[in-house]
Amino acid sequence: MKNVRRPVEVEAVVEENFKIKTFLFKDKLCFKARPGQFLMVWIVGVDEIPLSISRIGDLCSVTVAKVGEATEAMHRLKVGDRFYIRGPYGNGFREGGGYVAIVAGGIGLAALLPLVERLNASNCKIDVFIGFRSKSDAFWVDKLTGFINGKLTISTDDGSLGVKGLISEVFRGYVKNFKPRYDMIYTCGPPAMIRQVFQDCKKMNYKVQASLEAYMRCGIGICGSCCLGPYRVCSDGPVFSNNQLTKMSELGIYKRGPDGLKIPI
Amino acid sequence: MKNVRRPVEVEAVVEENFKIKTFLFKDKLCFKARPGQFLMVWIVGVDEIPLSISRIGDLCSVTVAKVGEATEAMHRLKVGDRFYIRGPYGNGFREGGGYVAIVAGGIGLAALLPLVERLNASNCKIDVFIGFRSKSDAFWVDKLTGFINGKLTISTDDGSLGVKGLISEVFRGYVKNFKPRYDMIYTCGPPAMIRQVFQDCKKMNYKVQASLEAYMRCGIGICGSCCLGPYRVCSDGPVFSNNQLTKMSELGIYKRGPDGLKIPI
Amino acid sequence: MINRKYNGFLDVEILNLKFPNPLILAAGILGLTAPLLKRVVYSGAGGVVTKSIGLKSREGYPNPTIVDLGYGLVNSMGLPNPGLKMFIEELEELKGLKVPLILSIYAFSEEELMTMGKIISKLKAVSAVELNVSCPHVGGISEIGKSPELVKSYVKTLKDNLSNKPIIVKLTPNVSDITSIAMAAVNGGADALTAINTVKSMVIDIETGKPLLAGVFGGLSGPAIKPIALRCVYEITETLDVPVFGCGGVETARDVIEFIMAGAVAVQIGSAIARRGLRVFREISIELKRFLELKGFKSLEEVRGLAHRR
Amino acid sequence: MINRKYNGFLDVEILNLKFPNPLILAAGILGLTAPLLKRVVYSGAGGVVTKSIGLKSREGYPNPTIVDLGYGLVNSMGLPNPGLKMFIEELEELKGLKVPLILSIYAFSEEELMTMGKIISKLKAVSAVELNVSCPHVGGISEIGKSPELVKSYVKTLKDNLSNKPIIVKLTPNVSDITSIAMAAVNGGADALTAINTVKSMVIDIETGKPLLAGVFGGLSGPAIKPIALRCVYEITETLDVPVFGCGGVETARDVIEFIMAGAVAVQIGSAIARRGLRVFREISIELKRFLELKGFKSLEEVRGLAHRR
Ligand SMILES: Cc1cc2nc3c(=O)[nH]c(=O)nc-3n(C[C@H](O)[C@H](O)[C@H](O)COP(=O)(O)OP(=O)(O)OC[C@H]3O[C@@H](n4cnc5c(N)ncnc54)[C@H](O)[C@@H]3O)c2cc1C
Ligand SMILES: Cc1cc2nc3c(=O)[nH]c(=O)nc-3n(C[C@H](O)[C@H](O)[C@H](O)COP(=O)(O)OP(=O)(O)OC[C@H]3O[C@@H](n4cnc5c(N)ncnc54)[C@H](O)[C@@H]3O)c2cc1C
Ligand SMILES: Cc1cc2nc3c(=O)[nH]c(=O)nc-3n(C[C@H](O)[C@H](O)[C@H](O)COP(=O)(O)O)c2cc1C
Ligand SMILES: Cc1cc2nc3c(=O)[nH]c(=O)nc-3n(C[C@H](O)[C@H](O)[C@H](O)COP(=O)(O)O)c2cc1C
Ligand code: FES
Ligand code: FES
Repeated sequence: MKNVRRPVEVEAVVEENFKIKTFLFKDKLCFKARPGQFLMVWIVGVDEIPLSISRIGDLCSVTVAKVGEATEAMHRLKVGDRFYIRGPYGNGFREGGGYVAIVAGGIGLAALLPLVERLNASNCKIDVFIGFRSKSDAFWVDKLTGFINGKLTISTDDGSLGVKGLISEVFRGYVKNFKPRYDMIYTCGPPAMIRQVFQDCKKMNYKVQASLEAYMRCGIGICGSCCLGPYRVCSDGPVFSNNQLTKMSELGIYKRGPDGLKIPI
Repeated sequence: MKNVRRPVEVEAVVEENFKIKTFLFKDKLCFKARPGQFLMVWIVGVDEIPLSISRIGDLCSVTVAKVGEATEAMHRLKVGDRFYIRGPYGNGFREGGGYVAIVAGGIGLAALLPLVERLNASNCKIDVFIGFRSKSDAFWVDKLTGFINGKLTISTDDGSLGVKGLISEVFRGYVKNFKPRYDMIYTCGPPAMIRQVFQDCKKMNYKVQASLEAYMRCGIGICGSCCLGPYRVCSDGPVFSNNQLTKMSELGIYKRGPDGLKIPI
Repeated sequence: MINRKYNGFLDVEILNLKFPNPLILAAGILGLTAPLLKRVVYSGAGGVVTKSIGLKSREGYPNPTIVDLGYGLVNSMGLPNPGLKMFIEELEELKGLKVPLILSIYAFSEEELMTMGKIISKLKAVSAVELNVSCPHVGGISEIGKSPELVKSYVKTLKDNLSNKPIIVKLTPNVSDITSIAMAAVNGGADALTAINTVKSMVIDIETGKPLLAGVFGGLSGPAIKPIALRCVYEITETLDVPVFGCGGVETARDVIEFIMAGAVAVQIGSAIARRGLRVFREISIELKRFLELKGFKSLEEVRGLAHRR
Repeated sequence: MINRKYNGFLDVEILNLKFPNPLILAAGILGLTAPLLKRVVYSGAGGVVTKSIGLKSREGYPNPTIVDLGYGLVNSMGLPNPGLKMFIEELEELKGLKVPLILSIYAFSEEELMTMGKIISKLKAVSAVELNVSCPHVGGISEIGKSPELVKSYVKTLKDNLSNKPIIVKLTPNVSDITSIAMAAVNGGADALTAINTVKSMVIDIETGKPLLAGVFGGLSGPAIKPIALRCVYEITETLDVPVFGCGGVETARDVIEFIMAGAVAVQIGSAIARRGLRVFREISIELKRFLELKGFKSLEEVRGLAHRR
C-alpha cells in the first residue's frame, strides 16, 4: 500500500551544486511512478516533506535543495543511511507528442527531468528554458543538453551564466518574437514565475501544465493544508492545466502557512 | 467475503417427509463449495444455526429436519422468502477413488448427498447404508437409487422399511460377513452411530471420514463452542478422519451445551 | 424536529436548516478555505463543517501527522488554523452558500469561548456552530469533553454569547458513558450533537521504536471506528430526543443507512474522502436513493431510529 | 520484575512465571476445554488464558453472536461458561501444562468473588488469575471496570481470598482515563494488568433495520482496535511500573514489537486465530526471532518500553 511509510536505503548521493543533492534509492512503487509525481519523505525525528521524484527507474531519486531544517537533515544522509517514503502521490504530467517547451526555475527542474526523458524517448521536439539565480546555482545543464533536440535557453538573475534576467521574461520575449507552435508548455518553479509564464501562455493560447507547491501534511487529500484555489495540490495536482490555473487567483501572490494564514510571496 | 452474512431468496421448497424440508437458493460461494461443508444460516429474530449444504450447483440447498425453534422457523419459509447465510465453512470431505461405503443416519444424509453425487460422477463403486427411525422418516431413497451402482441397504428401528435395527449394526454385520475391501467409509449421523461405525471400521482397518456435529457460534474457529476432543468442529472439521476420531474419547458419550456443560448422549 | 420534503427524497431539515442531502463534510477535512469548501458543496455535500477554529491561530503539530492503516487513519494534526479573525475572511466569501455552513470551533477557556461567541453572532454566513470538545490529541480540549460539568458549562457560556445560531456539540467516544456527556451538553443548551470525534490511539514505528506521530497520540477515524460510532449514536438516541449527526467511518450508502437506523438525523463524512475522493458525496447520494427506492421507503425519516424498535 | 534467559531468545519471566514466548492465548478464545487448551499450547502459545468463568454457569446470548467486518470482529458471546465448579474438571486435566495457565474469571458481586477466590486457591493447575471486569456486552461486568472504586474493591476482595496466586486485572478501553482504573487495580492488589478487552460497539443489519447481534451491543476486536490498545498500554506504562499484557489486534510479529515497545511485557492473541489459524503462535515466534536477530536485539527486554524514551 503506497500510503504505508517504507524505509529506503541511500544507494548513492550526487552533489549537484553547493546546495542541491540527489539521493538515489530503490523502490518498487517509485519504479512505476509517472513524471511529476512526488513522495512524502520522512526524516525520522525531524519532519516529513514533499519531494518530487527526480528519476524513475531501477534506481529512483529525489533531488533536494537545502532550504531549512528537513532539507538540511537530508543533506547529512550518506550512502547506506535510510529515510522513509510514502507515495508516489499526485497526478503527474500528461505526456503528449509534438513540440513542447519546458520552463523551469531552479529546483523546479527536479519534477521536470523524468518528464523530459520520457518526452525525448517519444521523439518530441523539446525547447528548454531554465533559470537560475546565479552560475553557482545551476545544475543538470549537461544532462539537459544530452536529452533535448530543441533549443536550450539558460538565464541567471545576475547574468553569470546564459542570458541575464528572469527566465519567465526570457521565455516571454522568445514566444512573442518567434511565435513557436508549442503543443504544450510544462513548467515548474517559483510560484511568481509560474504565474507569469501562465499569463503569457494564455495570451499565446498555449496549453500549460504547471507543477505547483503548497504546504503539505496528509498527502492524500483530506487535511486541506495544501489548498490552492478550489484545489488540493497533493491530490488534485500537483500538476494543473489552464482551466484550473485560471481559478487560482492567489497563485504567485500569496501561499498558506501550516496554520492556514496567507503569506505574501 | 464468505464471513459476511448475505441474504438469499428461497427459490423452491421440497417437502422430503413430514419433518424434513429442502430449501433451494442461488449463491455464488455455495456454487464453489465442497461436499461436506456447511453454512451458518441466520433466521432473523430467531437464531443462527449450522446446516450442511445438501446440494451444490446453480441451485444450492439446505435440508432441514424440524427439531426446535430455529428449524421450525425455517420450515415456515415459503418461496420468495429470504434467509441469511455465511460460509461455506469447514473442510468438507476428501474425495478418493475406488470402492467406498456411505453410512448415514437420518438427516446426516444431507451432508453426504453432494458427496455421493461427486463420487458417482467419478465412477466410484458406492455401497450405501442408511438408517431411519421409521418408514415415515425415510427420504431420498429414490435419489440414492439413481446415484449408486453398489448396494443400497436401508434399516429402520421398527422394521417398517428395510431391515429392522440400527444401521450401525447392519453395517457391522455386513462387513464382518463379507469383508468388503472398502477404500473409504464416509459417515454422518447421530454421534452414537458414528462412534459405533468408527470402532467397527478401526477393527476392519478401514479409513473413515466422519462428519460431526457440535454446538456452534462463530463458525470461524475462535469461540471454542464447538470443541470435540482437541478439535474445533467448525474449522478443524466438520469432517474428521481416523487419527482425529481416535482422540475424541467423548464422541457419542457426551456433547457440550451452549454453556460448555457436558450433556450425556 | 425534522421535516422532510418527499420530492428530493434525501433532503432533511434539522435545526430549521435545510440540507439537500444528509451527507455533510466532517470538521477538519479540507475545511480551511472558502474556495475548497465551495468545491465540496459543488461535489454534492448536503452541508459542510469547517476546520475547527480557535480564537488564536495555531500551527498544529509538525509532520508526520497522519498514518493510513488501511482500515482507518490515525491523525494528529493538532488543530492547525488561522484563528477566528483571519478565518472571517473565508466566511465572508462563503455567504450565500447553497447548503448550511457549520462553523467548528474550539476554545481552551470559557473566556475565549465568550469572545468567540460574540464575534460569531455577527457572522451571516454561519448557519450553526459545532463546538469541538473532543479532539483527542490536543491537551486542554479532550479534557473538556470528558467532564459533564465542563461540557455543560462551556456549552452554556457559548449559548449565552451566541445569538440566533444553533449549537451542535461534538462528542468524544473516549469516555465511560457518552450518554451522560450528551445529556450535559443538552442541559447546557446544545441544540444537536455530533457523535463521534476520533478515538484516542497510537502508532509506533518499529524501526526506530518511537511513536510515529510527532504529536505522540492521534485520533483513529475511518472504517475501524464505525461500529463504535454506531453504538454511541444508538446509546445517545436511546435516551435523549436530540438530533444527532452520526460521524465515523461512513464510506458507503450502507454505512449511512446504518447510522440513520441507529438514530442519526444525518451523517458527517471525513476519512472516506481519502479513499473515494470528493465524488463520495454524489456517489453515496445516488446509492442512497437507490436503496430507499428498492426497499420502498419514501424518506430517510422512515428509516430513522428503526434499530430502536423491538 | 522481568527476567530473561537469552538462550531461548523469546522466553519471558513475568510474576515468577516462565513463558517460553510472549504470545499468550487471550481470554474467551477457545479456552473452554482442556483438550483444546492443550492443543493451543502444542501449537506454540507461550501461555494460555481460559474462557472467563463465573461462579454459576451461563448460556450466553443466542446467535448470531459474531460479526466479521474484515478489519475486526464484533462479538457478543455473553460470557457462556459452565461455571467454576464444573470447569474444575477441565483444570484438573490441565495439571502439568508446560506453560502458565491463567484462569480468567468474572463475578457479579464481591460475595461471588470471595467464594471463587477460596475455591481457586486450591487449584494446583492455575498459575495466575485474570479478573475480567471489562466485558462490554454483559451488564454488571463492564460497570465494574469503569469505576476505580469498584475495581479497587473487587481486586482487594479477590486478593484477600486468593492465596499464592498472582492477580492480573483485564481493563476495558471504554473509559475516560484508563490510567486511573489501572492505578485503582494496582492499589487493590493487582500484580499485573491486561490491556485491553474489546471496544463497545454495534452493528446494524440494514435489511431488517435491527441490531444484528442478538445481544444488541458487542465488543470490537482485531486490527481495528490495535492503535487503541497500543495507546492504552503506553498510557498505563508511562505512569505505572506494573507488568502489562498487551492485547488487541495482534496479528503479526510487527504488532508484537509495537506492543513491547509501547511497554507491554507480553501480548495476548485472540481474533487473529480466525484469520491465521492456530499456527499463528509458531509463525509469529519465528518472525519475532528473525526481527530481533536482524535488528541486533539480544532479548525482548531490550525492546520493551522503547517508545517511552525520548
Ligand atoms: C509537490 C512538491 C514537490 C516538491 N519537490 C521538491 C523537490 O523535488 N526538491 C526540493 O528541494 N524541494 C521540493 N519541494 C519543496 C520542499 O518540500 C521544501 O523545500 C521542504 O519542505 C522544506 O523543508 P525544510 O524543513 O528544509 O524547510 P523549512 O525551513 O521548514 O521551510 C522552507 C520552505 O519549505 C516549505 N515547507 C516546509 N515544510 C513543508 C511541507 N510539509 N510541505 C510543503 N512545503 C513545506 C515552507 O513552507 C517554506 O516555504 C516540493 C514541494 C512540493 C509541495
Ligand atoms: C456442521 C453441522 C451441520 C449440520 N447440518 C444439518 C443439516 O444439514 N440439516 C439439519 O436439519 N440439521 C443440521 N445440523 C443440526 C442443526 O444445526 C440443528 O438441528 C439446529 O441447530 C437445531 O436448532 P433448533 O433451534 O431448531 O433446535 P433447538 O431446540 O435449539 O436444539 C435442538 C438441537 O440442535 C442443537 N443446536 C441448537 N443450536 C445449535 C447450534 N448453533 N449449533 C449446533 N447445534 C445446535 C442443540 O444442541 C440441540 O441438540 C447440523 C449441525 C452441524 C454442527
Ligand atoms: C485529518 C483529520 C483532521 C480532523 N480535524 C478535526 C477538527 O479540526 N475538528 C474536529 O472536530 N474533528 C476533526 N477530525 C475528526 C473528524 O471530523 C471525524 O470526527 C472523524 O474523522 C471520524 O469521521 P471519519 O471516520 O468519517 O473520518 C479530523 C479528522 C481527520 C482525519
Ligand atoms: C469470541 C470472543 C470471545 C471473547 N471472550 C472473552 C472472555 O470470555 N473474557 C475476556 O476477558 N475477554 C474475552 N474476549 C476478548 C479477548 O480476550 C481480547 O481482549 C480481545 O478480543 C482483543 O484481542 P484480539 O484483537 O486479539 O482479539 C473475547 C473476544 C472474542 C473475539
Ligand atoms: S496535504 Fe492534506 S489535503 Fe493535501
Ligand atoms: S463455532 Fe466457534 S470455534 Fe467453532
